[in-house]
Amino acid sequence: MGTVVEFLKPHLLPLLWAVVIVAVLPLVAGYIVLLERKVMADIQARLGPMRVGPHGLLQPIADALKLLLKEDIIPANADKWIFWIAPLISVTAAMLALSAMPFGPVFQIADLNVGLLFIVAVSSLGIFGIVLGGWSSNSHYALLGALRSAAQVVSYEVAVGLALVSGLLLAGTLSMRKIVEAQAEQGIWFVFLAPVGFFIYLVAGIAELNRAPFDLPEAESELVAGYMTEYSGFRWALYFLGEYTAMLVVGGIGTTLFLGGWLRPFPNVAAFDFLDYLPAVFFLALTGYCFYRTPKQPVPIQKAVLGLFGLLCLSFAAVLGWAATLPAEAAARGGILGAFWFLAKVLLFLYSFMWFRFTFPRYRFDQLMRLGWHFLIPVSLVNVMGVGAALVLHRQAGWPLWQGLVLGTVATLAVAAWLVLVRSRRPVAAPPAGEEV
Amino acid sequence: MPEHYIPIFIFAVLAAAFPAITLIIFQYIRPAMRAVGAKLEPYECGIPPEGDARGRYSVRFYIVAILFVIFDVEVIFLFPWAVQYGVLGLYGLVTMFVFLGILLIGYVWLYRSGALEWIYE
Amino acid sequence: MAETPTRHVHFPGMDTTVLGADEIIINMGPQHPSTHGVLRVKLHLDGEKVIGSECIIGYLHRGVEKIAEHRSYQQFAPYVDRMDYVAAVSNGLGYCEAVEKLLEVEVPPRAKVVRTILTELQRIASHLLWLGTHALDIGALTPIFYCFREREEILKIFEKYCGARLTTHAFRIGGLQYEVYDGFEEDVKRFLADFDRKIDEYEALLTTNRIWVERTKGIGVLSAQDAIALGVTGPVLRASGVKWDIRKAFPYAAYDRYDFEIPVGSHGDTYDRYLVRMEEMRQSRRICLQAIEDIPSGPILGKVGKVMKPAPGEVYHSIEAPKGELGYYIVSDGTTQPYRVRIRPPSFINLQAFDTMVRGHLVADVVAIIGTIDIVLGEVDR
Amino acid sequence: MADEPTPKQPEQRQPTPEGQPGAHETSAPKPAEKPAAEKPAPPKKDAPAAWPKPLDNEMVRRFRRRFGDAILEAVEDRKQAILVVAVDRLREIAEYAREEEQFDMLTDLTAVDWPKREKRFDLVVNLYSFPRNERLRLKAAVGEQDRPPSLTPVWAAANWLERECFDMFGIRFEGHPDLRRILLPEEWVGHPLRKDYDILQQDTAWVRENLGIESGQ
Repeated sequence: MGTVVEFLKPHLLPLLWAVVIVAVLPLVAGYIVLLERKVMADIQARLGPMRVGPHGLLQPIADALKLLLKEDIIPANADKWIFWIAPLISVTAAMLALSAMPFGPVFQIADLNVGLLFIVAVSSLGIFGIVLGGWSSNSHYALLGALRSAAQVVSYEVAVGLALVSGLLLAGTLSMRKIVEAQAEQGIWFVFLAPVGFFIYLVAGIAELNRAPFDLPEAESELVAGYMTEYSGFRWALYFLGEYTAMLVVGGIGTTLFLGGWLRPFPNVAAFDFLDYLPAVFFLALTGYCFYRTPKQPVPIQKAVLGLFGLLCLSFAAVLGWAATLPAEAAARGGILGAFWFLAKVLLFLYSFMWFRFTFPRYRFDQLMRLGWHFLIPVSLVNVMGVGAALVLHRQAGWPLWQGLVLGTVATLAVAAWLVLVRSRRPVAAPPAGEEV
Repeated sequence: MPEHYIPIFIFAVLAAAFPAITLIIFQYIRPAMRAVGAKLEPYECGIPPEGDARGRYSVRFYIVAILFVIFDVEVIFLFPWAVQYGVLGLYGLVTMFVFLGILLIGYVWLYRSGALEWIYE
Repeated sequence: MAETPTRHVHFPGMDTTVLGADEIIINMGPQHPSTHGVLRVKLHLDGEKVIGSECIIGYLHRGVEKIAEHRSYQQFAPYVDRMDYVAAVSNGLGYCEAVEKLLEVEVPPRAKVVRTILTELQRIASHLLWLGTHALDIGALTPIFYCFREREEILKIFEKYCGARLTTHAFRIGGLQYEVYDGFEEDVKRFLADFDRKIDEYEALLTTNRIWVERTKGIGVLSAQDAIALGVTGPVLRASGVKWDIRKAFPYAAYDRYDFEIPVGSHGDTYDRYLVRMEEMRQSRRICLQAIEDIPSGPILGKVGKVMKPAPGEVYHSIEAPKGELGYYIVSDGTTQPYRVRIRPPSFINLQAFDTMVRGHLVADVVAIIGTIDIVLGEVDR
Repeated sequence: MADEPTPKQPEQRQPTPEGQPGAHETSAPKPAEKPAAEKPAPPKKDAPAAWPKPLDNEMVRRFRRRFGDAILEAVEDRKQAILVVAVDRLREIAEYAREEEQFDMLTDLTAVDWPKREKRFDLVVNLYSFPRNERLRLKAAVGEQDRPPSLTPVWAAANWLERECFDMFGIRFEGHPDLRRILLPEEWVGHPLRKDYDILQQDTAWVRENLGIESGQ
């Protein structure tokens, strides 16, 4: 026992962090679902969940309870063991990818020197869960969904990889922490240096997540529910958990590599130091709103819940305000504020995922594959070459970096435009002879 | 640095155990499965499904799989190159241009042969 | 159907006939999110490509035509509302006009104009429902809520007019059931006033959306020849380039009094059908605007007796329902009950073109094509 | 109809008391088989029993010239043109109507049951011509055992309509590619739109077996 404690001692903080992640993640995923429903309602000119708790704040908890207690059905012809284990794979892979994610300079379970590679590798294991789940169900819809999912994820993996390489060229390291530090040193987020790479990452990332407009594996209007057709109750919820965790992972990678991770906007400009107080002010405003709305709730319980939520926000505001007053070198300051900024940027990603989902129709499968193989992969290849050339011009020929990058970007965009023109051949219907009355 | 992986290993165990344990615990709490008959059949819009779902599937999926292997390995090769790019400099650029050039030729061949088309006429 | 599946995957330089996938038979429906009711489509797939299809219908068959033979002319009128239950007003108009023709009764002009307004509002409502569900099928989650927002306005007008929202039974044989309520004109005008901006809103989401265009252009092409041979009518026919609309060809109600255009497509694909219906909504608005300005005064009911005994004989009357030609063939034997009522449902006959439209497309297109035909199973199965 | 003597009449006609609109009513040997609608009300009440009127326009003459005896009657009812034709030449007439007379669309195809007639069904084919903006109705009497020609080769639209006709009336079309029931289940017994099929009648055996209930009422 003693040796075990001794062995674990250096890892105590990461372990604590791990426990927190595992415990909190389902809750977070639940609230992301609530957020999504609220965003959807806002876009669609309605209110969204309003019944369970004030403004639907308790909806995720009610949903979770319902899903946990629902009847658990395993189809008779299903491959029981695989059916049992497949959603677990999905969830575990997605969660594992969080282990190397730097939520802040101190909140990281392990800073691997191959961090990014590890995350990409682990998160792509999630597809096993989907394929196995779809296959073991022994249902046509599920199998079609699973195969679509496999082909789709596999195709966009390449584009994601290439887009990441364009960021890596600028960072020169695979360690997630050092990638952020590189952006701090250079004083600029990589999204401004490799915009095309960021864009490709965003699109391909959505495709990897199987989210609209690339949500073909579960396209409800075609395949009913795709690979999840036969799943119900808690197993289904696990797939959902996996999906929303994967959203966090994709957002996290994008934030770290392109949006400066835990850095606040303009990290090196002293004139923007007041931004450090922004988190506290934001939560203070939220607190104010909650307290303002509390007396207007119809039911005492709703009043209590909203009041408690307001108190929660207030405590967040207090912690963040306290952190902002600490001296700049203090670890706690960087950690707490960093976590805020990191999560805020991840939320930005999540919001864009939702925004796309409620705005765009769904691609068809062949169009999806064509977009991936005919457009994103060649463009990202050229983009990597462009960024590489710009860096060489900068380092060896002494060009200003921005000149080279602008050149590279323009070249990439030119190739992209050419590809769009080339592939704009559409199946054209033979115009039927018009008839008049 | 294998000791870096210890927390990750523990985390992996946690991450796998948490859903599994929840699943098992709630198996005893929630009502037992009483599904019979059609409820246990795969869903096919209310009609008994025809044939087994696990038939031979379209060859195109295998082509995509093969292409993925090829291209993803290339991407993996690019990762260490990107990390060491500051050291390699112009030499790195030229070698990678050659490498990517070969890849592009292969890509163009694939493109023209129609292997990247999902629907073949 | 698909007895001889073509199993050729043309991969260059490879004899791939042996690599063909097993033909998969998939049932879509009767319980499926996007078969718009209880349509069952049996698809024969090669991979995801449709090589054959078969529509299996009848899950909602209620024997409306048989019921008609056992009801008096007036008693049967509410039944027709239940056929195309999203366009009940149009159904009622067709039936009432057919019986009026059989009775040779003249409908007073006031009733004609009000009928026209309500029917055009119904057309807008039906098209809005179509747009919302069609967009949902193709994966656009948002338009349906905007469409329902506007449709709600129309349904409220119906509700105020006759107390019912869907199965309205708004007209009666010989004229109108009710006089319009106070404020009817204002309600309709208020709805029409900014409705074209609402259409712009839908179009902003879809018309130039690249994904929408890619999903609909060239999908489910139906040539004019095929469309005519298959008896397809309504927007589907017009999208194939045939400029034919019963409102122009055989004007009924008060349509001869108003200016409006018949939108036509040129490619006969899903995108054209979308455009045609969008334009039809604008034209319906135009008709309503003209009609609401000038509702003639006078009686709302023509000279019909309490007991209707049409002279023996038969009549076929059809109107341009939102989904196509809705025809009633009524045979009278001189009694108070029709001897035979045959309903020519547009959805039923348009659905027949489904197989022609779907072959060679992918599973994802199947739902787009079902949506674009705009079927209502209550009418297909009757 | 009842009041005009049409030149070509295969059977001896009698003015039917109830004035049924069956265009070539033949109340067979006139045993008192129950009339479809027990309504001996004399139609004299609504005096101008104006319809149907004989029709004789250019088109009808063209049809007559081409098919002679096969055009049994040409009438107009509520200003709608009706040609009563012999069923054995229906296909030819349909082809001619489409090719020569430009009736390019089959609007509807249905039947009417007159159980006390010798040939109990009227096959009713509604046609529309786009170029002429005109409708035409073809009617043909079909006996219970007759197999009228399928019009599917002429208009593809006839496919489902004939299936529905078969489903509801039991008329078997000769040469139909896929003559199965369409609205009712495949194994259903009986044809509901026949007049002798009661409105409350159902295939009880089928309902019991497939729905697991005693009755669908």
